[in-house]
Amino acid sequence: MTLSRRHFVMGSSALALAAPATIARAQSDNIVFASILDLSGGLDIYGAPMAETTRMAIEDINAAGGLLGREVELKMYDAQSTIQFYTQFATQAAAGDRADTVHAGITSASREAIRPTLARFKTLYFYNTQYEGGVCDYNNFCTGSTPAQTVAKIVPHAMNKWGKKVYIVAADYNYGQITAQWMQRFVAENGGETLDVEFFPLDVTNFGPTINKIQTAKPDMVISALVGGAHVSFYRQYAAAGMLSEIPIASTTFGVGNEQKLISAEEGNGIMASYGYFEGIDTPANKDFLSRLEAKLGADRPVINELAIRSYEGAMLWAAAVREAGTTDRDPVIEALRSGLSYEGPSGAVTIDGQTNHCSMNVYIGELADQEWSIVDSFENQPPADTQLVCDLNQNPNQSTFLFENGLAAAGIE
Amino acid sequence: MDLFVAVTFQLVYGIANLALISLGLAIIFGMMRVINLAHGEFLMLGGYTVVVATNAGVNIWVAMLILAPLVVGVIGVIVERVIIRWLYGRMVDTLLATWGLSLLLIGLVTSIFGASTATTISPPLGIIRIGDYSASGYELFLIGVTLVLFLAVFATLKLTKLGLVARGTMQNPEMSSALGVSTTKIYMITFGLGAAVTGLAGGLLAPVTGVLPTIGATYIAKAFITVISGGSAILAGTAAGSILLGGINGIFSFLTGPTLGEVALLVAAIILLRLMPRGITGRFFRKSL
Amino acid sequence: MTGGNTGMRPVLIFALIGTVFMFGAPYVLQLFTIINLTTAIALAVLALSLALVWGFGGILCFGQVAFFGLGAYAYTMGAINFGGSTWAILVAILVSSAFAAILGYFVFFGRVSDVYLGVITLTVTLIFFSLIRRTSGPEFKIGIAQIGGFNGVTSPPLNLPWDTSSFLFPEQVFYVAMAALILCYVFCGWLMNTHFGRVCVGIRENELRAELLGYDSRLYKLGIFTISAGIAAIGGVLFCNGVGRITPDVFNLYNAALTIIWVIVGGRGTLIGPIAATFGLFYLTSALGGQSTLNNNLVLGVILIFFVLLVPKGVAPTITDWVARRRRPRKASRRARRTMRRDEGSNA
Amino acid sequence: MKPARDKRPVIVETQNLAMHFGGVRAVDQVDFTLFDKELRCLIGPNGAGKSTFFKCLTGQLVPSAGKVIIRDGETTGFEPHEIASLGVGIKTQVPNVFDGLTVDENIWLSARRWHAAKRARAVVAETIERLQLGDIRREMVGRLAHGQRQWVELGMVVAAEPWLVLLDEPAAGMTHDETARTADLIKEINTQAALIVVEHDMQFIRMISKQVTVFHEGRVLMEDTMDAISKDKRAREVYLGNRA
Repeated sequence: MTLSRRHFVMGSSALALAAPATIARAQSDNIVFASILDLSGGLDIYGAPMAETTRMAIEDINAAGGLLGREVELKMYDAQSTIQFYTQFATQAAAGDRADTVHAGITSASREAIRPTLARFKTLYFYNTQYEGGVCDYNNFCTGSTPAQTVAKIVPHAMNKWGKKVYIVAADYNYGQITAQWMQRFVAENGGETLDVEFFPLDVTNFGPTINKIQTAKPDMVISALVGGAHVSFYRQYAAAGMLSEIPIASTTFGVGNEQKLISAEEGNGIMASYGYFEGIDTPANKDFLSRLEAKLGADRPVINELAIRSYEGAMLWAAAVREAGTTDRDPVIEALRSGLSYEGPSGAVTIDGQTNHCSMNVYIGELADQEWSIVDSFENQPPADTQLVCDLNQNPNQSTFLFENGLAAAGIE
Repeated sequence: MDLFVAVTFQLVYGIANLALISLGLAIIFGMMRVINLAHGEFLMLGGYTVVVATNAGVNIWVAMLILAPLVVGVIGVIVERVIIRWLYGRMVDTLLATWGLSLLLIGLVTSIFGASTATTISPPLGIIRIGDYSASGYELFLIGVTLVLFLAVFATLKLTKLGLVARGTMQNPEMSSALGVSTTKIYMITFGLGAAVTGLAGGLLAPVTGVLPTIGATYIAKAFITVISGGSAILAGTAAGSILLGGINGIFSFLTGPTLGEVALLVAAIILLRLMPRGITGRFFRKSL
Repeated sequence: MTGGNTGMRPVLIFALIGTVFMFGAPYVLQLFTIINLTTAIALAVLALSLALVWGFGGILCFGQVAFFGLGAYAYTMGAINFGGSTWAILVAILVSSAFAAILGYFVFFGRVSDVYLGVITLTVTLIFFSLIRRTSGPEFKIGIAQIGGFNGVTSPPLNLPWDTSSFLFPEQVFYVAMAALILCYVFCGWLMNTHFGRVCVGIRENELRAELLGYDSRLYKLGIFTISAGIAAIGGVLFCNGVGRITPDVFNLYNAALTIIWVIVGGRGTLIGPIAATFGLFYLTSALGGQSTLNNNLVLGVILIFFVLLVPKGVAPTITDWVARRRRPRKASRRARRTMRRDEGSNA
Repeated sequence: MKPARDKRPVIVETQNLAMHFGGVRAVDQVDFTLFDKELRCLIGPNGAGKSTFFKCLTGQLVPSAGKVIIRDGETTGFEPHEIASLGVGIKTQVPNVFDGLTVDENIWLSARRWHAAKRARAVVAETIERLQLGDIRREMVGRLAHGQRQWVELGMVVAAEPWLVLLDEPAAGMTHDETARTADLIKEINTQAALIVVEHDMQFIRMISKQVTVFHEGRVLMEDTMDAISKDKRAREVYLGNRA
């Protein structure tokens, strides 16, 4: 093959956006808001509620007259639980739809697949999922809670209530491992002892051997960072072995996919969890949000969890920034966001932390009773302390890395 | 000592679990030389039957032991009539068609019930104590059911006409037509029976693992590997495959953790198939059922 | 199923069409389409590799994605360590082929056949899936490259040969990908017209007869298995460039299934069929991703069942047969003459 | 071992060859000798063990005991391709052809095993001529009649230019004319190569045979000319009895 060198644009910063002259302009004068989520395949359990609240956010914005006098158009893509579709739809959204913002991604893998694409096309990116923390990217706003926000609160709360000896079970992948590391750290900081940490592949459904091990170790409590549909079996089998009444469970992952509805009341009663949102938050904003959602989707609406609420609030944060900046251009909007923009939503006040492009938020601790979370404690305005340890975008605005990609130790955290 | 008993119990349960999820696949494979890749989804449908039925107020035992096998068995017969019967003798094509069926069923159930379904069923039996340890009474029940199921299939194969044909087919796939029975009917019954056993297993496991449209994927690879490792003898093959693979998985899981347990299972299956390309019962226990 | 000896002429015609497309597409299609096409092309190379080993070699490899993924990982690890992509591409092809050679030795010399071979290759794929998913953390690395576990690892982009400072942009990778696809396609077409290729087809048709003619079928199977793994690895290199990242998901059951679907839809025993089917189904799945009325699994499942039941030969052979049936009565003599010429040419 | 009646070198020899399936002794302690350029027919009733014996020679079965020696080397347990690679042409009972390929391609695959591309093409042309397959050379073998498929397989055997040919029921399913032509072909092959022919059809054997070996219950009952065998009482009892 002979290819003239003219076709290859050299250098690492120059953008080749201008190369082919045939890029279509955006089809209309609408502001384009793109969403890419897994609405089918193994991850749709998370994606489906996020899609509902995203739709509701766009409807709310348009009902309030749109932005800057223009209507906001929602382009929604189903990545089908496949990473390659994230890259593909991100490219399509950024270069094809000329989206003004892209709200996308559930797993960290999906986020990492699209982050470089959107950075390259200078398209503003929101990641509205709770995750292991550590993204340090000027173009990327992470609105979900990170382990230091939730684990830091639930560990002392649970240890005060149940005792100092802890057994950790976690999903065997990046998120589970990093969360388990934070759990160990906060257990130690609060004077407790971690008896054992055990990791499980995401498709394990038989937890019998582990339940034996827990019985051997006799901890005061089990902390779980198990994730996904298969791991729900743990809670069932744990309860079936009569363990739930003997050794209680705390978790920062149980409930991410509304697991409390997948097990029966007896199997879940007493499980403690910590998130940035529970439906039971007693504020007018939250009640109004839920009643409007119910009016829209009917009584069998999905249970709203942190993933779903951040999808709504992330869209609202962006809308607020556009109003403040008076434009949808990326740079002014980013500046508006980073100036410490705050949005008072169903979960309380959510404030952008300019150092990390993450959010300070309220953190709640809930206990499960009859498949419903009841809030037992809450903490206002918790900063993303873990990411703050390693990331400072005020100092290095050009940074665009995922610092916890290889675990905490690689990022210099012990 | 208590620990030993508790661990052994878990080991036996792991083996029974593997045997339970594999048996339906083995029946269809052993008698018809059809590898049903929608097996995982048949299990899933069994689970959904139980959930839907109990939510509608049906007694959980009725739902698990009667409705689940019945519903999935009927679905199996329909599938056999509509898809499988056109493809006999084309092993690879049946494999592909059932793969398509698997995707279709996942999509269908997701469309009807949504990505996650509220399930309120829980294991209906109490707890058994082993000294300091405890285990679920329901797990003991499942071990028992697995044994009973094997005995029932054994009796069917030994005492009925269907069993006669089945044994003929296992010895010599071409022979069944020579026996002068309607193979069409026998195949339809077999597929339905295999599906029913699978539905029963899915229904029984629903309280243990929960029910999701995509849950089948968790089972299919394991069941598939167990049956192929076991070879074409339905009962002996499934039992041998489950004991070997389930045993290895259980022991490694306890000693090193579940990840290496899974890997050990897969590696054992590969080595086994290299040494015995026709499975355990292709080499040993050839004349068994 | 058609014979293997179709001559080089159709291969070269399709290669020419591909070349025209390669240089013409950037002037017709939008930028994002060009960028996204790289992924489709990478998958087409994967489909081509399975078309070779299954359609022509008769070896049902359920785990073709294992070689594809292994190639992608080897490329990524290599490119990070070497700081450039040139050697990494070679490493990817070598690693994948070498692994296939070892696995192939294991199964073919153990006379594992048919569906059992399918199970073993699928199992190997699932082992990769399980093992790589748990490799997050700093202790899992090859050289200076972290394997990255479930989240995967960012793949460095291609650079100009031996010029590690000149990275290619995604729209430029399109040219590389398209050229690679065309070259692989021509290579496979040529291979099937060699003595080796014809023996492979002979083994597919009747293994015992090939043995009785004095061909060691194990060696030929091993050969085509290894070659197809190398081609799959090239696909893997392009894939991780198209996506910008490689994750263990590449080894999952869904992807393994999809590869089989492409080949069965396109047709076993042809090379262009599976390539065309990949592009077609890629377009379809992308289009399905932009809507939410129909569940995607549902659509894919229906397609697969439809083809197995009603178009079991696949699209390309069915079209060829149909054309042949329509032409035969009138143009029989012309066809015979052409066949003769073709045979003379390809035997030379 | 039987005393050599011939000065020609022995090219196939079995010693105490046995093949057991479970409890059944399909072949039992067979000592067998074939000389260079000899044409030998193996006969016997169904289940006499001749086909099993044949498969032990071709490597399709690994004998339970005993030895097979072809030319100077022991070939017990060889794979079929290893036997064929010695220059042995083999035709099996069921026509074993490449159904999805044309007649040309079938024969080419055989010729090309032994010759470079150019010579192989010449051999294909010669073989097609010799077996009068010219009219069907472009047809898919799978679409041909049974007799034609048999001929294609014979063509493959011939194209390899073997020095030893093993044929299992070459005339099965052929018309009368085809059988006669096959007999002629076998005689023609016999000018270049030794043959072992397993056959049922007595008429056919009479057309070609010189020396015949009779199998009975896994053993060699006797070995003689066809005429002598037709007159032998034992042979008539076990096999010819009501037919000859």
